[in-house]
Amino acid sequence: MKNKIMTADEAVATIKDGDSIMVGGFMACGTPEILIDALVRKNVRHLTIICNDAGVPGRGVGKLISNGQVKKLIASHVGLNPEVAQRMNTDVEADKLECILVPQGTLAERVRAGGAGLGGILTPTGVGTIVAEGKQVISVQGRDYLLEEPLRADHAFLRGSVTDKFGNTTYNGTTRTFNPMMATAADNVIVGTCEIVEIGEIDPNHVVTSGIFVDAIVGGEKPWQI
Amino acid sequence: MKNKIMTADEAVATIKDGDSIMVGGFMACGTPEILIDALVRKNVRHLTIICNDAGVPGRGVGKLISNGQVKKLIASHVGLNPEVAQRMNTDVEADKLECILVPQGTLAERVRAGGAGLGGILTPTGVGTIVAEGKQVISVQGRDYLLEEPLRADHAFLRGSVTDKFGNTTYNGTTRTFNPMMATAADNVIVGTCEIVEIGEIDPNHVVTSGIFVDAIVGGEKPWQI
Amino acid sequence: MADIKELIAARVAKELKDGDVVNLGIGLPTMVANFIPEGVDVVFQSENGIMGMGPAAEKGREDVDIINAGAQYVTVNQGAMFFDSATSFGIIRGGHVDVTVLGALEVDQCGNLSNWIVPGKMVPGMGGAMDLVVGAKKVIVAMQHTQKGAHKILGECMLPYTAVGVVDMIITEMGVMEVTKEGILLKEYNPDYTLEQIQEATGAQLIISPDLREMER
Amino acid sequence: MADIKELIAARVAKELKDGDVVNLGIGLPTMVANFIPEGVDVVFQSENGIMGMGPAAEKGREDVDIINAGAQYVTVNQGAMFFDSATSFGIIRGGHVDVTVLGALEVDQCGNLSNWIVPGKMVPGMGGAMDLVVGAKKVIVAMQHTQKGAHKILGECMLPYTAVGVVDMIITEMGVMEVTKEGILLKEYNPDYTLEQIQEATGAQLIISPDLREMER
Repeated sequence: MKNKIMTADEAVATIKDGDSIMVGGFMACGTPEILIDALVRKNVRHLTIICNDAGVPGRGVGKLISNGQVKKLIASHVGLNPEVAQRMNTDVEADKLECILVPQGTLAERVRAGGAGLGGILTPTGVGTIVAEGKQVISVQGRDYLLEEPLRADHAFLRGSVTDKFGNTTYNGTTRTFNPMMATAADNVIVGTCEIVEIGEIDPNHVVTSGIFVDAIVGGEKPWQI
Repeated sequence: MKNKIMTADEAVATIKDGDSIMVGGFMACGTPEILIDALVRKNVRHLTIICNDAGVPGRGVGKLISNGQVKKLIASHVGLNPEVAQRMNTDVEADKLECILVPQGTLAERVRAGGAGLGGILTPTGVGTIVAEGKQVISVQGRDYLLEEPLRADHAFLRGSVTDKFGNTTYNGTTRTFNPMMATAADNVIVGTCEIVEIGEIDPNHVVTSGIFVDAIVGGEKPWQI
Repeated sequence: MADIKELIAARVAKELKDGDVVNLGIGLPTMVANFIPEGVDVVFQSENGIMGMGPAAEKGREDVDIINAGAQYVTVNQGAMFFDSATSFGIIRGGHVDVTVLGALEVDQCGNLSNWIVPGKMVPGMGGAMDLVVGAKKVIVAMQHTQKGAHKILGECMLPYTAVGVVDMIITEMGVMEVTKEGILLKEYNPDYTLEQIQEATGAQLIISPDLREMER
Repeated sequence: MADIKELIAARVAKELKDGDVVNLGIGLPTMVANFIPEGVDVVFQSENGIMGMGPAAEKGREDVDIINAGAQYVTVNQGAMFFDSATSFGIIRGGHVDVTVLGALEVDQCGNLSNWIVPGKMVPGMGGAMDLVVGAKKVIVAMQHTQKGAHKILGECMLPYTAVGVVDMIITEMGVMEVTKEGILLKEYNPDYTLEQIQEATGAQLIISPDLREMER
């Protein structure tokens, strides 16, 4: 079987200007900092980032925003990172950050749909609000729903707690967040993980993300303070 | 906190003629036999059963069919239980079993949607086949999908491996099947489980079904040979 | 001021019943956890992936892998469960959260809620709020009755909606109101205020309950 | 007869590449697992909830909690994972199964597949087949070329479809065919049959590949 273990710099080597990347985590808890750091070093630009939030300055996706690498951010909340507002309101057109806000549950389902081959899901969330603008409203069993389309990306950055050499991964505590869905919805999936173990060491009942989704495994992820 | 532990007969006491019941398992692996047995004893009739398959005679949903309790069966496969064909083709109108066949992945998503408050999902499965009859076809990003509506039931029968006194449940091996989705999609959820443990004994990372979904816990479920 | 918030949080807590699954918003709603009545066991859900959340973690004893939706280090109770965000919002959207408590910029007599966009200010994002108010069985708005005198309870919201027709109850320092088909029903009042003062602080016509009583403390 | 099935299964096995995720249907397709070439590691998926399925369990050593989609007791390999049916079909529908191998009643030159309804017979149900053929990256139909002489490979299926335009490859005891935009391309033939015999056993006009060669054994 192919060896998937590599350094963070090797793992991000194929990422190009303009690519889209899903990043796991919630306020950077569950975000693989070692992969973010490698992407900052690589300094690719004009990225589309799909993440629950904008992290905070100096943590998670916040580092990419600080470094001016993000062109478009698809997230449910960006309020705790003041740099987002600055970059959205800059007068320099080329530097402008576009921010697309999606309700958190809708974002989770859209990523899941992207990974599960669904053409979309119908959600009651956002009906009658500006979130509904431009979307099809479909009535089922007497109630209105928005048709929300699937989301996919070129790459996904996952943060694992324990990963075996095949890529099977578990997530501790609230680091799980968007990681399991994102694992299924990107062409190239990289796990930054705290502990790499031999194949067979994780109970098959406890694996959360199957190794079949994982293209690259990077060890050395640490528990990080927010 | 309310005590949820009871006998199988107590747990099925509220089930009435004509009710709908979701039953976990795949070819009866992951089906709670002790709950099925109690339902056979109670002998309520005209039930709608939602289950992956019809089990086999003498196992799982097969027992309910043998006992003439099932009016409508919503399943993906019924071929391994010859009694289904007999009961579908009986000349006695009142005894007739109606059988609605649903692709397995669509059945899983419809139950999940029922539990997750979605108005439905768009699936490519069944497009261009008789499964599409009477369903809305919706084109998303240039591909056709069927709109499949959510499924819910009055009751759900789950088969747990380990359940704590709050109802948190894990499933061993391939007993998991439809159980986790069905836990979320019925008004009254009963777990037949192999082992009851104290609250706190299951690692919060390993719980598959939260106790918030569980209304009744019945111990004494055994590993069964098919 | 702290007293007012505590008054509101304490009154909200009385709405919670044994066994309820509860999601508390950031800020004032979080304080509700401090006032749960004796003998009432509620299960706190945190939308970033916890069922059975416990109190904030003690300083120096934080587990950095466990935060709440406000990015604070928290503990979990015995019998807790961690899950992913799709599962979490399946629980929320699917009606498995009994009560959600959150603040509002505006709420109106049709139960419409506006709490995510302030004109001219940075839009922080709706986070999980839109799903929570659409999905939870009971939506309680817990807030100060006015914004420094300006009406927040209105005949019709002026700010962009978070959701339409979702609010069940409004609890402020002035009283307890239920959103009914006929309009906003004042069920309890704080005797520190007259009914005239409460109506004056409200941008919608209040219906006074025939069973009106003093606010439970 | 057993030889014919083994011939087909062995040829199918040569289509599998190292690292492929593979779902095998019941019957002949299951036999493919016995012929995986040396040095090729494939991961077997079973739609009832296994990634990394191993061989059938030894008699007397069965774990009754672990079955395959054919309800046989099986083992799992190191590095396996168990999951629920929604996750399983997310994997299948989402294109994460590289190859699915299954039988057919009829398959036609447009890649349409009919394998679930025989007129006048009990309809057993599609099970997971409709999802598998729509979702898998490569769909291989593995079957005997004819049903006792009656055509199964047709210009147009007559039985109700399992799915439309999904079949990539047909492997029979007579040869290896690819479904192309132009029609069914015969790429390999079994030298036990003449091209005329193969065409005669086929209800669609075969396109003979310019690179036609003997069937790999």
